[in-house]
Amino acid sequence: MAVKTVIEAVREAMREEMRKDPRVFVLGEDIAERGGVFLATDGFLKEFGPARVIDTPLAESSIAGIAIGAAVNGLRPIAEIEFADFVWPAMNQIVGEAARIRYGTNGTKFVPMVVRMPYGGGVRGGLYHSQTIDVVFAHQPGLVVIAPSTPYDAKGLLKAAIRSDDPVIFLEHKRTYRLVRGEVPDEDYVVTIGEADVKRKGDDMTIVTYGLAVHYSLEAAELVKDEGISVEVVDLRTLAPLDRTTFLESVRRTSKALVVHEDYHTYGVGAEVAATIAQEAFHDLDAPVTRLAGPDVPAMGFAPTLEAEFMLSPEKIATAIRELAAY
Amino acid sequence: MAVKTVIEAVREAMREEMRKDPRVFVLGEDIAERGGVFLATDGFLKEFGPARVIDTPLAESSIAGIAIGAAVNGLRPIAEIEFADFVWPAMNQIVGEAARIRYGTNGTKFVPMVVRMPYGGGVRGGLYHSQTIDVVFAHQPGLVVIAPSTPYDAKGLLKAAIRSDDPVIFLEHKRTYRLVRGEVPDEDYVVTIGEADVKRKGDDMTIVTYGLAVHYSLEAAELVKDEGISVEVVDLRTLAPLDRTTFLESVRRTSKALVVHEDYHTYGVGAEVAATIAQEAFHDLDAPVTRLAGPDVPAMGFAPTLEAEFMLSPEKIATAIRELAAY
Amino acid sequence: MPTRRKPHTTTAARQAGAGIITSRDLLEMYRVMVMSRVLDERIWLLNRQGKAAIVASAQGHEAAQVACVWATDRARDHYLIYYRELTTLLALGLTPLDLLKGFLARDGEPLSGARQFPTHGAHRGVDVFSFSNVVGTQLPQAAGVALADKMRGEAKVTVVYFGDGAASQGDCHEAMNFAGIHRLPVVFFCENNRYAISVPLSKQMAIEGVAERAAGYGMPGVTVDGTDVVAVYEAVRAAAERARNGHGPSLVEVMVERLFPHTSDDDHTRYRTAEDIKGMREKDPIPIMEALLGRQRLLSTEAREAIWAEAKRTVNVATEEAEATPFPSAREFRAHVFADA
Amino acid sequence: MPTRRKPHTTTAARQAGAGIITSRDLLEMYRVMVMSRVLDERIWLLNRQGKAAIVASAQGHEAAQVACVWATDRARDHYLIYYRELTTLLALGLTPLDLLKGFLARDGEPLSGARQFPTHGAHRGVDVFSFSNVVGTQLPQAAGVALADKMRGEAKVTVVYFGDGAASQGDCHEAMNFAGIHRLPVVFFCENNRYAISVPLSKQMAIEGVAERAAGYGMPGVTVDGTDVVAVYEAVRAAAERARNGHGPSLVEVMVERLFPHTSDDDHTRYRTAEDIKGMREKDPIPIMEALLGRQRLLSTEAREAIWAEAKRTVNVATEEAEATPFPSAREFRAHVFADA
Ligand SMILES: Cc1ncc(C[n+]2csc(CCOP(=O)(O)OP(=O)(O)O)c2C)c(N)n1
Ligand SMILES: Cc1ncc(C[n+]2csc(CCOP(=O)(O)OP(=O)(O)O)c2C)c(N)n1
Ligand SMILES: [Mg+2]
Ligand SMILES: [Mg+2]
Repeated sequence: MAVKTVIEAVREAMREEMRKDPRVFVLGEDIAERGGVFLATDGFLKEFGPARVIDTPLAESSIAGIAIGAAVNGLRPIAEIEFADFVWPAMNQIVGEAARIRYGTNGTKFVPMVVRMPYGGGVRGGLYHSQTIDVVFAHQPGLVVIAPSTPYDAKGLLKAAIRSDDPVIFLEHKRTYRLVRGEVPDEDYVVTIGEADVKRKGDDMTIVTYGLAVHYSLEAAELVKDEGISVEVVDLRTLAPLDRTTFLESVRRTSKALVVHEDYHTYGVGAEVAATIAQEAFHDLDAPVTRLAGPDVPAMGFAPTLEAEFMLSPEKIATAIRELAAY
Repeated sequence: MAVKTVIEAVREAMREEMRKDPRVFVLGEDIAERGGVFLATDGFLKEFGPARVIDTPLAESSIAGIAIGAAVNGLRPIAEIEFADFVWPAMNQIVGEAARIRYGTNGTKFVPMVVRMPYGGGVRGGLYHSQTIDVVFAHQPGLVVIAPSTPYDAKGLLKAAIRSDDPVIFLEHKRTYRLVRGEVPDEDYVVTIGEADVKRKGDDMTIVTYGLAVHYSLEAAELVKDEGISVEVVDLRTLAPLDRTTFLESVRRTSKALVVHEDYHTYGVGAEVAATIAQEAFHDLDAPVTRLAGPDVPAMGFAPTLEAEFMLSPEKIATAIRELAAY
Repeated sequence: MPTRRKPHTTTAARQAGAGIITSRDLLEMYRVMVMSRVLDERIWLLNRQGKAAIVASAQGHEAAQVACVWATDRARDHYLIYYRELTTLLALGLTPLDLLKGFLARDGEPLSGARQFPTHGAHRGVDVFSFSNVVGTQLPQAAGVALADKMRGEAKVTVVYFGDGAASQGDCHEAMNFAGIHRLPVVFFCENNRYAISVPLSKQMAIEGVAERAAGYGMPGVTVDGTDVVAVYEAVRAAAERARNGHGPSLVEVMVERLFPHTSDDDHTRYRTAEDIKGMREKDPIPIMEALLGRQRLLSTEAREAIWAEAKRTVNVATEEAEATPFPSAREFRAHVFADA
Repeated sequence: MPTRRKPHTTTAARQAGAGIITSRDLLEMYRVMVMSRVLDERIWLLNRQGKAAIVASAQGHEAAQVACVWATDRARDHYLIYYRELTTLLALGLTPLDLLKGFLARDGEPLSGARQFPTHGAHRGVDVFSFSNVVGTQLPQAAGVALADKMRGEAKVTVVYFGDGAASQGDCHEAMNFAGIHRLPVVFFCENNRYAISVPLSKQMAIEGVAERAAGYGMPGVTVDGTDVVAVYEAVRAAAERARNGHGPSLVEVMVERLFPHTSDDDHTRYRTAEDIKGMREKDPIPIMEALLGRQRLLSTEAREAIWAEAKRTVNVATEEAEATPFPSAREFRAHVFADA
């Protein structure tokens, strides 16, 4: 096992699958000569040639639409949207079309494509390079939505996504790309789609989260450890289909739940998790299910002061933990 | 007061505002000569002329983008999206742009536009003429999202929307258009945006719902009345900003909550309502907050059998009421 | 590349000389057109009886649609159609029963199991795909289908059908641009009937037709008379050859009339003048085809009557069978959300 | 309408003859260009020092940008710009301090209060609007701005700026189409620098330039040399006149070079050849402008040096002041979500 970053894990997952399966190819803006703005496809043009590493025009709707057509016709495209903020023009093709093709053709056609996109804030990205866009996809039945937090999960889940026969939205928190390192096996492996993971064991409460916030939550759990608060951290990993079993099982044991995410509070992913816990673990709860999420303002600001106000942090999470623990 | 249908109320609201304010104009597909596919703008071309009643090309992204530009430059456009299912190509302009312009210009520019769209099922519309698309808008801070259920509310809220200085998504359940009738005052009035409404008083449980499901819920409440179950029905009316006070107040009194909507269950509007109740009314609840929503399948089917399976009905709601009452 | 503004009509003489379409082909095409017309009329009837929820009629488009299929290879090519393609589907081999099951939403409907609107879904035999009601989405998808063929080195053509209305969508621009850059084997087949529901061409574009835009994507664009099977056949044939030989996409715009309102929910007297409605009848492709066959002495009165009688019989039988078929059961309602389901 | 493929360059002689730009204008434009260059260089420095988070350089685009403003009426026209418009903003009257506050994200930044990326937001004085980072969205919005003026009968021009990359977006097509149909007073100003980040023109379009598409929207399209202030001025002037007089939109494509990488996060040696990088230096608009002024004897060596020295002094003072300004307080963080907030 070697220690890798998230972006390395992503790159290796794609490279290995492309080596193994000639149907897999990548398309997107600046992914060929440039190797992607985050270098996710660095070296791919040289290794796989221009037929399988396609620089597209600046036109996201067609990137998704072309990927759908190629997938329906037997290939396995991996489309890169340069930043999640720029996927909005492609919504019609992804949510309107890709999600419904298997269902609407009664199983005759299907769309084995992956749409990768860097998302999330904390990188001085301002209004249009910081967005979290997960719930829009996760709400649409027919789409698989994955949001890994570690290099191990990123690689294993991306490989599973590429091999899946369903359209997969693969969300990579860009702040984790180079910040987060972890062990990644040398041999081939996949992480099963649709399974949450307990990233830290604890007894007093359960944090349910995903993406960058997993790391912040783990740090927060360390911060409060000496205060005698034992926190379990569940990493959802897959947002749709949602693995309810893992977090329910945890909350039933700890009796308290804190749902944490970077995206806006209202109608966010956390609402579904909280509502599920409230309904399914009603009698096990010692306190109301609490949410800590991004503020309901239209976007993350560019100035560092504004960005910090919007973003989560280990400290903010620790404060929420203490409050819930004291309930 | 006269009895009107929902579509008449919508038409009158626009006509009266256009008569009063020369800045108000309508644009969309087939709204001029044709008067709109649902005749919402019937007679407008004749009364207001082609400069204020504009048939656009079939291009939803530009319909929204043009409305934004006109609004920023001092007009008050009302854009019609022919069916909510076709708004996906305009998502970038609405969610990516309109919602963030006031915030991103620090208050210098703003977008007083209304985007109206017929949504919802039960009209044999199949995959692409039945969609409910509310939560995608409601999740985005900066957008006002309205979904009225009665002619009175439709007219009063649409007038308020047209006069509002914020971008408003106005969702009209198309099954209510001609089905639902109700009294509408002859004189000018508005219904305040952001206020839910108790449509029926009751003591044993609170249904929180909106749109067509309000009527189904009221019917269901009648169905169970003789069984001794007294149901309060709260109509959200505005989905964003969400009026939490009204339904919390109700649930605190009835101690049981059933959240009902036509859209998919998972990550739907109901999740936020349920999560809010579970957090804020934790100690008042005698039973877990329950949700009854559309199934997590990609779309409503065309065959009547498939459609009925997807749709809500008074009977389905009555069953859910009985179960919750028995808890 | 030349853009022909004026619809190009082939004379019978020239066509006989070119000899590319046999008499047999012409008669077969006519048979499909008649079947389409008879079926279309039946569906309107079923709609008016409250049995068929919606109809988007192909009447007026029959010649163009049948000729396009004839000019391509249904055994290997891809057809991404839109909702007004009754004749295309018949020409590709679907039966009146298949289609009636769609309009009546009956069990076993082959394209979507009656999950979708009539004529929507995908077929397991011939590669016809009519996925969405959202106008224009098929265009980038077609570029993707063709890209896959090109990557595998398969000499297949992707024909993508769309209306004048769809040409206004951003997706149309993006698809044509990508196909042009990568010289993809696509035939962009635009059925220009001058209306997007009620919106006339003059409010859809500041030019005379969609083909004028082809140059902006580095591909040839032609406009042909869509009531003339030979003209359409030749134009599509040339475009398909070009595509199959690796020379890239083309745009073929056929000028047709939509002889009925947009769908059964529409009333075109609200927005078309009486003159316009009367005038378009002259562009009914069925009598035009009959005149062509008559000039070539390919169709006697008896033969013609026999073809119509046969079509009616077939449609009668199919209607009975479709009406006797139940709606699909809701049991399988959750199937095909994901691969394993 | 003619599409001019080859960039059109005005000779000094012709321009003197036409007499539409005064010597004073030429010198003023030069002064703005120099200020833009000096400021741009300073911002790169601040970026390399870790003080400015991101830079999208206007170097190479200066002549085109200043001439476009000069050819329009900043007292009444609308400017919907994109992110590479430092020179445009200076020409419109923003100060180096205004702009430095943006790059350093300081309190009181006039366009967005440092909520947005540098140069993004809207101004309360001159109507410049640079809302989004999402490439292409400004194009339909510009059509809407122009529609409002047209409805009110105001003789204003909307200038909308975009790159060659943005031309691939569906929104570009939809905007041009609508503007063409309604003959809206829009000048579509395309700064074609042959790259969308790393993607060269040949992978963006199957034609030679964006102006070739204008005909498909029923509007004139011209391509001009974007290092030639007079050529750009004349082309934009003609387009603006046309718009102001109710004759509808035009597309003016200026051929420029992006002399630096896409942004400070980019490294163009990954995708541009050494030859390409070296060659583009010949299209640096500053020496070209200086040569023009020299030929017309409008600029002595001393005058030139004074202009550069003045620009540097201004930028130095502004840098100090900007650096001394605090970041905006997070207190007003929730303001301006809705009207009442
Ligand atoms: C994106 C989208 N917007 C609007 C509609 C509603 N609609 C259905 S068909 C149609 C007109 C299409 O016109 P055209 O492309 O010319 O095809 P035609 O019906 O004339 O054959 C419209 C506006 C739709 N289905 N999809
Ligand atoms: C919709 C969208 N997709 C992708 C991006 C990322 N991106 C930013 S600038 C750019 C290239 C734009 O090129 P062009 O329009 O030619 O302008 P230039 O930078 O060359 O001046 C890209 C791909 C974006 N901002 N928006
Ligand atoms: Mg049409
Ligand atoms: Mg460029």
